[in-house]
Amino acid sequence: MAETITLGKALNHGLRRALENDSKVVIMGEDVGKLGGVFRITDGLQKDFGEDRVIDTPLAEAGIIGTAVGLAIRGYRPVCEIQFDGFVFPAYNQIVAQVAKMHYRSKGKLRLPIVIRIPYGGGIGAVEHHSESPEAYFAHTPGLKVVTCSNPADAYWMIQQSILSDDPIIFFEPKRRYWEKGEVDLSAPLSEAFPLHAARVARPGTDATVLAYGPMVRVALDAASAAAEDGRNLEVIDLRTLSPVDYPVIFESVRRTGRAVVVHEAPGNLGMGAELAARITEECFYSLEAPVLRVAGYDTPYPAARLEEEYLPDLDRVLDAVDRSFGW
Amino acid sequence: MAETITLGKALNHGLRRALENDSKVVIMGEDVGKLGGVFRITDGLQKDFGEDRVIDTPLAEAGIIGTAVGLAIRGYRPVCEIQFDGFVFPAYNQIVAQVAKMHYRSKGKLRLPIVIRIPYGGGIGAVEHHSESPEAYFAHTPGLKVVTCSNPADAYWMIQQSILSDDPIIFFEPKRRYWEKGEVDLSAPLSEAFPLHAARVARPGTDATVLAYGPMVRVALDAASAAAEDGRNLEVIDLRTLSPVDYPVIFESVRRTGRAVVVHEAPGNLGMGAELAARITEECFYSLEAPVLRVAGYDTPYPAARLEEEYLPDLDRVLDAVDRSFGW
Amino acid sequence: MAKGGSDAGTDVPAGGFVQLLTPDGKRIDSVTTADGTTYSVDFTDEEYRDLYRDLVTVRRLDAEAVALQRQGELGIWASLLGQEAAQVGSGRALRPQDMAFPTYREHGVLYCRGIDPIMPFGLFRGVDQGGWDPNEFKFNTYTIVIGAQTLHATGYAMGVTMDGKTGSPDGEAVIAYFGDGATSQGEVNESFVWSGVFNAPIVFFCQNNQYAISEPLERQTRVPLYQRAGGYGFPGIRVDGNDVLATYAVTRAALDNARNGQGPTLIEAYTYRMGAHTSSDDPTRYRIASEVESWKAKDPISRLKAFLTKEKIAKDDFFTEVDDTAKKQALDLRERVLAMPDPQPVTLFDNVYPNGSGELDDQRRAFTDYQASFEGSGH
Amino acid sequence: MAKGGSDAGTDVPAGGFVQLLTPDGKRIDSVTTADGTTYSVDFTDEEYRDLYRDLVTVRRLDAEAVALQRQGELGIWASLLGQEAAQVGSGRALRPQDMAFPTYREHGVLYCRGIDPIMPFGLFRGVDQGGWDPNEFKFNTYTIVIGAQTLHATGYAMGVTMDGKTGSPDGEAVIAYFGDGATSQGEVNESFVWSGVFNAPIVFFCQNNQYAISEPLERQTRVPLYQRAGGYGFPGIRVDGNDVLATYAVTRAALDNARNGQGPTLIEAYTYRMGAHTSSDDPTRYRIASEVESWKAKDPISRLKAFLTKEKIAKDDFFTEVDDTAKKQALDLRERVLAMPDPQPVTLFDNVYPNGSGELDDQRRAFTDYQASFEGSGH
Ligand SMILES: Cc1ncc(C[n+]2csc(CCOP(=O)(O)OP(=O)(O)O)c2C)c(N)n1
Ligand SMILES: Cc1ncc(C[n+]2csc(CCOP(=O)(O)OP(=O)(O)O)c2C)c(N)n1
Ligand SMILES: [Mg+2]
Ligand SMILES: [Mg+2]
Repeated sequence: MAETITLGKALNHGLRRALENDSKVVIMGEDVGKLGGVFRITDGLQKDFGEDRVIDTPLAEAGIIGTAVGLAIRGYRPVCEIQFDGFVFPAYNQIVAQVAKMHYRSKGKLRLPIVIRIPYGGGIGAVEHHSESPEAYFAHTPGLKVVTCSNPADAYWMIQQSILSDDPIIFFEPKRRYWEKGEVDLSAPLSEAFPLHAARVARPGTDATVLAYGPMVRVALDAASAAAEDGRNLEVIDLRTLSPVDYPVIFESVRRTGRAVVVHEAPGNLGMGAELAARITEECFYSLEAPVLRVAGYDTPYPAARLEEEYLPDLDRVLDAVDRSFGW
Repeated sequence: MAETITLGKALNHGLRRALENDSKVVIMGEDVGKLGGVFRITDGLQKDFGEDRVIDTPLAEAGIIGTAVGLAIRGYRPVCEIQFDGFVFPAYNQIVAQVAKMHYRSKGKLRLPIVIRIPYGGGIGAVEHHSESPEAYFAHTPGLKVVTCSNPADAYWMIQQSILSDDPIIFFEPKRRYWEKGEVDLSAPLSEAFPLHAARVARPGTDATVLAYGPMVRVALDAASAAAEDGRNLEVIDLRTLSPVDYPVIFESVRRTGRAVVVHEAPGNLGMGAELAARITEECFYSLEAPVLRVAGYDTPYPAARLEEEYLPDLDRVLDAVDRSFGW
Repeated sequence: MAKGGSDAGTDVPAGGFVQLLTPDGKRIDSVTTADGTTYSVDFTDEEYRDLYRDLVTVRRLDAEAVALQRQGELGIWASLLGQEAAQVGSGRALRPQDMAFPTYREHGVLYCRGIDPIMPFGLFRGVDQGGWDPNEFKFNTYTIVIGAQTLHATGYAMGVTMDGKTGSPDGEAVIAYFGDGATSQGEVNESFVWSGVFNAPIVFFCQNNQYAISEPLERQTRVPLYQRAGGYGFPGIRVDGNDVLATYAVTRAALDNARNGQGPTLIEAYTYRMGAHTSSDDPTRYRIASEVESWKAKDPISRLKAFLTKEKIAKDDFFTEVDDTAKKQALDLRERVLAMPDPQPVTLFDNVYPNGSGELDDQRRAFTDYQASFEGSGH
Repeated sequence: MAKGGSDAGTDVPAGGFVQLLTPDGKRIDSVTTADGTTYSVDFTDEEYRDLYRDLVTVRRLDAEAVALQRQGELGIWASLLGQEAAQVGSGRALRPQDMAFPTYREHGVLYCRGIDPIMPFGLFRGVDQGGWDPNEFKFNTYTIVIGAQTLHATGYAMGVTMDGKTGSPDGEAVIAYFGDGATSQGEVNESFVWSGVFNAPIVFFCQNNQYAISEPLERQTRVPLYQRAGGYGFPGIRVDGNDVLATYAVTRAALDNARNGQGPTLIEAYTYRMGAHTSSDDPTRYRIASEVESWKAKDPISRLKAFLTKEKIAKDDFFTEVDDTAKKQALDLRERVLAMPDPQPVTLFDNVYPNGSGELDDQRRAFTDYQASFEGSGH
């Protein structure tokens, strides 16, 4: 019995189910208790599971991740909430030097099943530090896995799969999509869900491949619909997993279409689009009709809210890139 | 009157000259005083310029960068030493959220002429956290400029140019090259030095372009010499500036050679090679005989010392990539 | 720690605080703390009235901002309601040469620095991110990342010492503002370490408004915050943050100690956030009405008004005039906020680097051409 | 804070410390601190001899490691010379169920946990990065990033409480080791915040060996480190870290408080790093010989030996046997270190992710093929 719920609510359901299924799962972060988080993703969970399972922490991100490491050593499965993308950096040292490395350091004898939830991306008219897309900082770090969801169903399943995984996972949530609705079958078995580390063709097409993830998937799909009206049949791939990237799906598509455009909000320079372009070119060199083009945030700090519309990739910029690809 | 000195000594001379020329220049870091830093780069400077100009700080990297910001607001030009690459992360929040953004935040009214020196890279048989190459984490951050030197002369001039610049600059020092010697004209005027944000053709060639920086330039040059014996004439470009990258020099070269190989120690995934490959392909699409190939560290945490020889790019791996490029 | 006036009564937290004006408007001549320091104020009637005007004005301007946000003219607003005395008391204690490092809530301190109150509105409206010169106003840009500014303030204070600007009554001092939640951030504690080691001329001014968004103080500490200082080698003191007189006296003394070369002080201004954390917050989810009520009784403005009335320092006509003037300022502010122009799109590429970047110039050019391609296209 | 034995004499730092065995080998029955806690030990002669054996053994094994490094068999070594009493005293105070979080210097604690002393040598030889299971040995992998482990220890201790393993004499306690320099790291101070707020069953054991590489204590603090704890709401105490008896007594008491549910304690073990920071360091650049000399007089081993001799608890033959046995262990250790195999190149791809990664498998395959391409090529 599928329900129509928002992406935020889907995450809330997924977290609840994870708390129900495994008493070792604990949620920790700033304001995740009574308030239910500033986005209400943990709404009601402390009331139902208690203050030991849903922990309001001191205001210290390094502390959140550092103590999560200790809890994981103790046998817990911490799910940490970072309140906004721009506030993960105090924890960066614990994430890249400890979370990412302890399994390797211990020759595999230690596992840190930690999930770090980060609401990311712009488009909500916020002040500085509340609209960033830091995914590349983590995807460039061996030892971490990085995933992101673009719709309610994926949100519901991917958060549960991430908590179930023994890998440390950075879970990016497209905050501006928290309120978008979609169908989710809340009672389906987790085992039947689409695999966590797999990309999905969100819209099959033949003429060009548009690669997007998180908040930009909707933009890519809208662009594809618009392009269809001009008789261009775009294939849209939702990456879902940013580290590792599910390349086989991508290569197969680009070999068919001969053109690829990558879309993300993060600054273009050294963003996910760089690696995707490099890998696609290595693997599909003779299939490419044009270089892989990138539609990304500009290489500036995230600007003031009243400039973000110009800063963020949108339907027009995606279509423009597609045009340039065809014009090559 | 050019002298033959090590890269480490060249940095020491450059810092000394900066301290002499501007009383606002201060050096701060762990053990930079009496000890002269663990690599002796600041050797003798505290003795000659005093404890207010060369400051032994508490053991706190966020504190080093955070107080440097305050000193810069006050009108000083702090040169911060991070003891090893792997220990910059406690300061990451101050660097990406403050140092990189305050000029933008203040609409250009505030300038933070801060230089952050980071000895980086492997090859010295060290323990964990002492051999990393985190340059991409900074190059992906708008508002920061990132440079790295590969030889004593560049070390001497680039550190002075960086201190003179009003941009916040991450200055990466190839620690395994600290003891390599080269000629430096210590008394030449700074104004005549090769520009800071420019790449340099380290060895002209015609058949393929090898892009390297910092510790890998020597490896690339050795590979070029070896290739020459097999009749292959490689052009080696020393990037010197990683953000922004000096692309015109690179595009001109690749358009001529039709082949490019990027070499760096950092993990390949989302490393500098990714952006270089993407940009080169965008700009030189029809000139490329083969995809841009990358020789980089593997996507694992930096391994134990006795494995680093296999982990690090070396002459053979560069030649292998060149072969693959020609075999495409 | 002084218990404040003998009849300060039930509003005094365990551990006490310095209080010179009780909630019911009774002035205490002087308070001597355990370490023997005596605090008192001797203001002229004029000065008392000015302080009252400050309190009323910053509250009125804040209320206008709250309204502007509700009407969609600001993206968000962080209200200072309830913290007027902490901000006016400390703000007025600053001398012209002193430097302040605010969070995102110090609108009252900004006002006391003589700065046009519209200055931070660009940030909250979303047309810029601050955009002022910290050195021009001796007031740093608002810092949103919790605690980061305490290290900036410490470094700046180290610079003051290096410039030889301490050790005399006309020396310079620095004040760093932060909240109770911020005391848990590693960087804030590092700023304590550094200030102690370098004997920096700094005052750490912590507005303990009892909450970090939804989290009550006990999620940050189980002992009073002012006690944090001792372990770093400098004094900590708690003051009634709803008492503008005590806040002024304690802050002025700490700043003068700093400028005289006696190093840092941590001040915990014990107060309460009467409104929501920001306009995005819903405090009913995490605190009960009766708690808010109990703090209403400690209101910083009504207690000063009661004192001024009782002591016949001011009469109704004065209070009315102050309200009217504040209202005029608020309406003027509103008009100017509504008139704030949106930034030109291309400006998003400005001021990334003092020396610019060729790469970025190319992106700016491409952006301009792209924008131009829509001209007349109805976009 | 107790001044220790009446004739503890000049070796007592300002602020005092708990001492039960003076440098000249005089045992003090008990010491009562300002807060009324009394510390004493009642060891059997056997136990005293065992402690002596521990001290001599860990020093001898350390000396062997220093030699191995000089001979190029280790890439680097962090010597514990001078800190034997701090490590043996605290290490022996641990109960089997307790969990320890070391830095990179706690070889003596490791030994007292009953762990084969060769365990950390892989890290220093460069054949691995630790490679042991923290839970198997109740001893976390060495942490090189200063301070990071204090948060891990705090989180682990929170887990102990959540598991209901506190509040009784057979409860579990956690000990976090760190140095004087580490006290400046934000993360260490955050671990104090968290431990206070969550009343975690943890003992923060700070070996103040007076230096952070070249930087003397005054670069980290201007007041004694043990005083840091008060501001976070838990007790801090300083002990003579060269006195194995006092260190044992103070640590045991703190651990038992933790396991009984009374929360955290900060212990400052006042000691001295007799050797270089690591084999890469040259201490002559930053400290004078006379300082090192003055600390020789406070040697942890000679004072226990003096006591054992005076009290006729042990005779020369015992001391000789202990030295001989330690030497045998050292030589055995040396042989096994020399026999450590180098890792297989391809193992650098192992254990990056518990669930593996297809991308990485491809890289492993390419690497293997590439390696194979050299077979017989003389490479
Ligand atoms: C590093 C960081 N983490 C999280 C946040 C989100 N945040 C904004 S304000 C706030 C609470 C701050 O509480 P406090 O320090 O008491 O200051 P107050 O808002 O009460 O004045 C939080 C968690 C942030 N801005 N920075
Ligand atoms: C975050 C970080 N910064 C710098 C270093 C380099 N480093 C290694 S040991 C050390 C000094 C540590 O001093 P202390 O905490 O007193 O411990 P000790 O070595 O004296 O036992 C430093 C600066 C590090 N390992 N980690
Ligand atoms: Mg607060
Ligand atoms: Mg030390």
